[in-house]
Amino acid sequence: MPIQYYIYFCLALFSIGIIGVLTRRNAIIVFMCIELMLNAVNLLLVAFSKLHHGTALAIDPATTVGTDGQLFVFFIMVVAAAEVSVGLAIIVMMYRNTHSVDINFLNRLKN
Amino acid sequence: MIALLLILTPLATGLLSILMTKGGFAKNFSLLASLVTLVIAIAAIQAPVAPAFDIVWLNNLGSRFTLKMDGMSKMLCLLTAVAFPIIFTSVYKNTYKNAASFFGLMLLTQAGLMGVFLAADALLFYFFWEFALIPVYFLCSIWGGEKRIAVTFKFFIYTFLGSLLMLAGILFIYFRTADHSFALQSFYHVNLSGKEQSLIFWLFFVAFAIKMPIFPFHTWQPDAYEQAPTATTMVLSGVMVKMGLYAVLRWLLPVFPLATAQFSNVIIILSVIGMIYASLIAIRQDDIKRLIAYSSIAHIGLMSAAIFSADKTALEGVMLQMFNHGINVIGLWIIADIIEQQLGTRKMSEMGGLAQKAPAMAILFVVMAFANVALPLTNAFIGEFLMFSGLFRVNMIIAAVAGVSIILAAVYTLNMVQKVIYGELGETAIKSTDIKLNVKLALVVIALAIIALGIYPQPMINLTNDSVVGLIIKK
Amino acid sequence: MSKIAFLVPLFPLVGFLINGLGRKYLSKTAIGVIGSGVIFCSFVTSCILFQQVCNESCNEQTFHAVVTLFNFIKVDAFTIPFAFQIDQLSVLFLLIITGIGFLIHLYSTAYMKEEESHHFGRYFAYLNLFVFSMLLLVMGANYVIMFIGWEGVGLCSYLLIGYWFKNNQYNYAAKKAFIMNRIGDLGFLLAVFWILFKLGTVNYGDVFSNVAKLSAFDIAAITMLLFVGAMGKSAQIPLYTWLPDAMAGPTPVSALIHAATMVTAGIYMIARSNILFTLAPSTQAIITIVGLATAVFAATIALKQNDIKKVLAYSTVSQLGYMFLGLGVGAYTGAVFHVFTHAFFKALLFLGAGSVIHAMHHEQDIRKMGNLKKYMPITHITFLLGCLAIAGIPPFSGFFSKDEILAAVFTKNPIYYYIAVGGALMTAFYMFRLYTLTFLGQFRGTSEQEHHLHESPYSMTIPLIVLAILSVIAGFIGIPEIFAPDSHWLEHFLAPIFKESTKLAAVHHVDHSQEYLMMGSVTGLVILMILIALILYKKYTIKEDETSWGIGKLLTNKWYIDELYNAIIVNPMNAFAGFCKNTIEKNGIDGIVNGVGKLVSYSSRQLRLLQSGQVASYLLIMILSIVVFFLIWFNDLTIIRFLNNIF
Amino acid sequence: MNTVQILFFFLSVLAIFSAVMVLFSKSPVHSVLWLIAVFFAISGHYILLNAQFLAIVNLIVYAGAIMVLFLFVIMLMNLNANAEPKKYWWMKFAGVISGGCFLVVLVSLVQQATELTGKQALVKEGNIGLIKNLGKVLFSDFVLPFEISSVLFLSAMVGAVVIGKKD
Amino acid sequence: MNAIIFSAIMGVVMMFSGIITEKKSAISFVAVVALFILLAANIANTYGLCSISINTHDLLHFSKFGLYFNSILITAALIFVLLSGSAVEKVGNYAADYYALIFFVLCGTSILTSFNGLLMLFLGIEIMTIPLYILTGADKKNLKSNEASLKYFLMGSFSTGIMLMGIALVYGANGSFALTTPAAVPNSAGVIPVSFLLVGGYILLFVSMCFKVSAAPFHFWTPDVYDGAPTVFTAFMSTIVKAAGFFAFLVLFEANATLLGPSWKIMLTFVIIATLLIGNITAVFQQSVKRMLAYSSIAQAGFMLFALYTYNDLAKEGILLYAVAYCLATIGFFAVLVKVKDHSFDGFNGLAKAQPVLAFSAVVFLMSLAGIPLTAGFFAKYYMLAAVIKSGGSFWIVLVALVFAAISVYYYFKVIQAMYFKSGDPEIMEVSSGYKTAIVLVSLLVIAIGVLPSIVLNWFYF
Repeated sequence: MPIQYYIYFCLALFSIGIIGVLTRRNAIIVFMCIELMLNAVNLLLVAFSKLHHGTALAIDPATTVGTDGQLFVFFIMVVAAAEVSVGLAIIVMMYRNTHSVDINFLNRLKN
Repeated sequence: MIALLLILTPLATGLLSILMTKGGFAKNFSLLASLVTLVIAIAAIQAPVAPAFDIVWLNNLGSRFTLKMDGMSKMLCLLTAVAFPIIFTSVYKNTYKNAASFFGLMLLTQAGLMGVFLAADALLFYFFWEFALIPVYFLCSIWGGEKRIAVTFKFFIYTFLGSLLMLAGILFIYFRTADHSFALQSFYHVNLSGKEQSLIFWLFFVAFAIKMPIFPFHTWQPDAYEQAPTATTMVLSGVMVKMGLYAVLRWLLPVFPLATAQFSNVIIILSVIGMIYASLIAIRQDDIKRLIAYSSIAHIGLMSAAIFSADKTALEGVMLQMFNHGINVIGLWIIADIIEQQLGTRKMSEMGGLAQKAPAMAILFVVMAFANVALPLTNAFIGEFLMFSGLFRVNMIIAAVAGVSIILAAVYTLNMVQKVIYGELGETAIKSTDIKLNVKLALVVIALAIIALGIYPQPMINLTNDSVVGLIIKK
Repeated sequence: MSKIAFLVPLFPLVGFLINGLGRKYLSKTAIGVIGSGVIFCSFVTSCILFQQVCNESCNEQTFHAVVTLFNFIKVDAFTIPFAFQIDQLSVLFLLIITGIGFLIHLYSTAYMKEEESHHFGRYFAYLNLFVFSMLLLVMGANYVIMFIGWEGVGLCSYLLIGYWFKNNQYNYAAKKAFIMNRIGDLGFLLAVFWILFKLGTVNYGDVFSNVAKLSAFDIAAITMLLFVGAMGKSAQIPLYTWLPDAMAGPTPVSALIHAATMVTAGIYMIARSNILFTLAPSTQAIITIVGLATAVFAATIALKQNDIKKVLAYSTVSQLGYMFLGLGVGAYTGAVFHVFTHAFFKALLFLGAGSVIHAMHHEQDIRKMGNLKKYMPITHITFLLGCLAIAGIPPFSGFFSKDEILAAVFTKNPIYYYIAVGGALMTAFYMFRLYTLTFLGQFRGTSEQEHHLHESPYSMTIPLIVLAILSVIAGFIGIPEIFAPDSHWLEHFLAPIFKESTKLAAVHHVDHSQEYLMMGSVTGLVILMILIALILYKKYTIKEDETSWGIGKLLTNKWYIDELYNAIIVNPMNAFAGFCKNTIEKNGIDGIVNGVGKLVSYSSRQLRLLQSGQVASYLLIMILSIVVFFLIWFNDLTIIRFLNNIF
Repeated sequence: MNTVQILFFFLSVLAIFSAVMVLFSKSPVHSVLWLIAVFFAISGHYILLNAQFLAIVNLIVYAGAIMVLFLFVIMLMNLNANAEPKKYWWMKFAGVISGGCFLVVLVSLVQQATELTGKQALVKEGNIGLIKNLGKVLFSDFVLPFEISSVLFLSAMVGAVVIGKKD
Repeated sequence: MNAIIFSAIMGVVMMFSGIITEKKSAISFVAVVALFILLAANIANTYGLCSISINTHDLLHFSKFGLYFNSILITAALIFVLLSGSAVEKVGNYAADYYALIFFVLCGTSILTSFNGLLMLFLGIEIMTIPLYILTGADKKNLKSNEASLKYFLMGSFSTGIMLMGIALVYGANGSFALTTPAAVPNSAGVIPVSFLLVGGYILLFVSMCFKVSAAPFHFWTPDVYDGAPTVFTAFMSTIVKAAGFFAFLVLFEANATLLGPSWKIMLTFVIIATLLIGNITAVFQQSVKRMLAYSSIAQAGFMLFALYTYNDLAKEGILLYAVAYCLATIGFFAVLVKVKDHSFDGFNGLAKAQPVLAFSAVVFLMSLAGIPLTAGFFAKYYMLAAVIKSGGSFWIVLVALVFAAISVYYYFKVIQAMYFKSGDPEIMEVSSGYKTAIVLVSLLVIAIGVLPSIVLNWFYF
């Protein structure tokens, strides 16, 4: 597959994630959109990993080039999991105090 | 070593004084300390070899702790050393809340001023330049008048901005010096193109112009002088403005010969406009402190014009006048302070007839006033004579226009004299009494100095001769 | 020789210090004795100096002696020594100053008797200081020392005019005097700078011997500036208005400062610099015109004044005008001669006036006097002699000196001469108007005043008598050639001073018959004017609501010159200063400074709105910034070119 | 167009459609479900790229664990009926525009990237994505980050306790 | 390596200390001891005395500069705990956990001072930030704290997303996560091609790093988060964390700034000016000292960015000095702020009379922040500006920076005005003598560095 396809696709997903972050007001959905962005990155990393693997494979059949890309994705997932646990805890805490997860109401701190 | 002592003595005693708890003791202590400094200063001036001090400091930055004392430094150190005992004496009977801190900060200011006048290293100079400002900021803001905080703040930020610009200029030159050094001599030998000079020149000049202050950078000054505690005002107008003039002479003219030549006319014209302008405003002032402030602006304008005329005679006059104006204006402030204390007002329209109640003060006031208008046989005459004479050589028309300020000076000074001490006894003056012994002492010393230096100024002229020669040769 | 010269100013200085510092502790008598004594000492010393000068100048034509005390200012470019020059001119002035000064001091001891002790001391201190300054002025061997004295006398004049400092009117007069003098002083100072600039020295000897180095323009400019100085000090048009106002001071002060000595400083200075002025014909022309105009103009004002001192003041201005007229036409000796004689008779007149005022309890309006000869015979006689002298009746001193000037003017320009004679006639008229109103006719004051009228004490009358004698005989030192050849002692005496000028431009003498005719006719006319005055005012009675009209009103109000000055100089300046203070300073310059501060705080208030608290808007700006960064990267070269174009 | 391409486009369209539906769903629960659909599509991509380990992990961790967590939280909060008012339409508009700009800029960047022309991502082939190969590298070269990420979990754990515990 | 391992271990130790003892001061004491050990370990590592070495497979690179910088950060943390330990205890019931999180953050900063590759950069930043989300929300009852935490979390995750996209693009171009880019081969026309992916990646990395160091226009989280977070933790976040972020920023772009060509300077200039402008100008009108400090930290970041602008020796020394000066002054001032109950400017009125020692120290810290000579802050700014001038860069940017420095005096001195020139009765928490001694010592240290900056810099070369 031409690598551009993957890039375009991932950028599209990423941008949808961004748009979601910018437009949605529910903190959980915003958070989900961020997860969407991360997933776009993950796919892109895997695609690049395969790109470089393919290039290296033509020279050395036993190459492990590209593994680091996939492992990076693994670490991203690790971090994402940790983030989710913390993030949801924060959202729940917020909800407990204000009974709302609308980020537009987060305006005690401004100016 | 003796040069270092000049800074260390006020610094150490100042810090000590701040830590003291008893205000009365701190007051005596500070007076004594300032007298010790005076003795040291005189010893330094009399020293057969020009005092200097040099020690490693900030080695990797190319800066050293270098103090040097040539004629100009001696003159200004002497002024600084003389001014403080006089000021302390004159305010001896005043009560300050937290007197220990007050006198301590005053001494710290003195240390900073001494440093400015002695430093022969640009970075060190910058440090002392700022160091002198900080205690003054506190002095004005804590012990000043009603609007002290805002006014002092304006003053502080204004001057601080100026000095930051100077810092940029210093850094720029530093990287252009052959040996990457902040030393005065390296700065003197730096080679800058005309274009660079004309940029950096202004960075320095704005800093100094704000400090002096010359038109149109002067607006902080009347407010600050009005609001500051009088003892600090004396330091500000008597000694601190000399920092600007001194800095121009030491750090501007020799480093930027091309730019100086290029812009001297602009600055002279600015200064002369400032002289006339300030004099005119002084004529319309009803507040005695503001009047003195504007009169000071006018005088400084003349000095700045004379400096930029770059004429030898004028420079000699400037150096002399820096000292003279220093003590004269201190004298005027002492009197203004007394008047305000006695009458409870600064409005001249509410005064009058003080001569009947306080003849001694009236006489000393008249002496100061006539020194302010540069009457012959007062010290100011010598300086102004030399300055005008030099200015005249450079440009007759400008000198003539500047000369108008002589007339205006007479107008506003005599206005002040008349409204304050002459006339029928005003309501405010009824309860006033003559000056106390300490004030009298301070004023008499000043008056004697005014007359003595007006009759025989030669020792002072000789003192600064080497600096003038140095400046001219460098040109 | 002249080793004792420094004593001359030293005595008054010592007197000033003693009286000034000890005014609270010394008795009035002590103050009076010290005050007058030091001047007397100076007078004696001056006499010795005079003697020496006489002796030595007979031996040596080029006599002049400079005594250097110390270097006043010594800088690289020039040296100004503190030096005295004792020569014919200065020694003559020394005699006038110390002599008349002494008499006036003596007179003052009585005149000021009523003052409180410390004010009395202050008065004498000022007076001594004045004499000191005046002595510096005439003794100085260079322009700077002269300038010191020049300003010093201005200062003393200021202090003495405002001596009764409770009265603000007096203070205004004092201030006015000082400031007007300062205007002139600026001219003087600029001239000094010019000389210094061109010649590098201000010593008379060096300057005068190096005039060749100066271009014609330089000389013209220097002399014009010097003349501006003289205008201020010697009360010439347009700077004369301070002198009449200066009459606010005690009368002896007016006599000493504003009649006999200080105001003649300008004449002294020009006479001293005669060579410069001789070389500047354009300046001379201006001096002539200014002098003539002042002489006549002041005389016209004097015609309608009612204050005894004001009349004398305008008469002084007028006489000073004659002196300048003399200087203008090159009759330096004549001008100095007139200074000499004028000093006596004007001092006499003022002191006489003082005596009258003293007797009248500070009433100065001549309309309220009359018939004083009955009560004050000595004053009356001496005053009459003074009037005759100033009117120019031979053989009183004024006749000789004035005649000398007039004769010189005639050789220059007959029209000037006729105008000047007109002025002289007016002089005679107003002086005798004054005399008549004061001493003759009916007493028009209050009965209480009349009751207290008395002759003044001896310490006042003795100076009057001495001065009267001098006024009568002083003219004989300068008898015109037509009466006795080679009898003009003063001319011979001063010849060394004016030697160079005489060489360049000798004053032409009119032929004898012409001169006789002129003298005769002028004397006749003067006597006629005196008679008219006597007749007109003999029967004068005070009229209520005495309003004059036309020229009379103009004259009574002194041509409205003060009002004119106020309208065209003082008020506009005040208005402009007010504009500077209230508008330019407050809203302009400080406005900008404060405006910057306000701008910062305004932008602060606006910028913080950016921090809206909304996460979405924060992120939106972030994303847009990223887009901007990419655009920057796409177009970096364009941006750099654009930036280079700007900076 | 071969199978791979068909699959690619199918999965891509599915993913993008689901992603857009995440945004447009009114109900958070629906959003979660659509997001799970995206994850599935992406896992399909992984499989297409022969990254089987990641495909599985993605499903287990993301779709399985994380999304369930999300669902729990949403249900806990009972946010079902939460409808957003249209008040902030301009904000949405600006968000879409700027997101679009971002996309356009990056796409044009990639279009200009000549170094990518003709480059292919290896599809179906290559065995680096297999668990064995990945594990080998992970526990040799990447053991340090692996260990360090334990610190991350530790802090997340502490954090969740600190935040979540009721005082 | 020592620092990473020890900080992780100490974090665990702190977690357990909370179980062992209930006494909060004991926990603080343990934290101080742990920090001393950590510092000793790091210093030992610096001079190779006893360092644990693990084969990091080139994922970490321990440079002397980095280790030294880490020592500074740990020292700053030590001073932070010494001064504000008691305040940490007061935030909530979980003092031990807070300390544990602080140690985990220090673990993250230790990674950031030694990372050698984008993977470790990413992990380091995450390890550093995730505990911070929690610390920000530590004051659970306080809605501001909640809000700050949530905002921080959302925006932080978002910026992580941006950063990861940048990393992915860089990976796509380079084929590895190394910091250095393999030299590009000139194409047939002899022109070295610009890798568009690489540039895009680095721009996104730049953006996300700007976010971390709160450079405008990516600073928006800073004021809100710093304001909302418990004051002690704000002190921690705005100093140690930020300095570590700067270090990472510096290392990341040291080799790669040239990739962006001339646009690098343009972007950086844009960011610097915007940061200085927003930081300084917005701070002017703040009513709360704490929020003012948040903006001031943005302004200070603007100055620190000059190190990136120039990349010469002076800049390196400068960022070191800046970190020291900024951390000391900010931690010191926050330690004072914590003691004052009312965080508005008026809350400081009359502090000089009530607590002269506190007020004096505060003045020193504020002056240092404002860059008044003879305080450490002056030399920090000095080095930055000197670096710019030395590099021959645009002189006008120096002037702009100085104008903003002058403006900064305005808001810093407003606090001094309140303390010294206005009268009032400030509400102050009890101040122990040990605390006073400590804070005076810190302020004297600030002055000492201001007089002789070489005491910091010479260690670097020692």
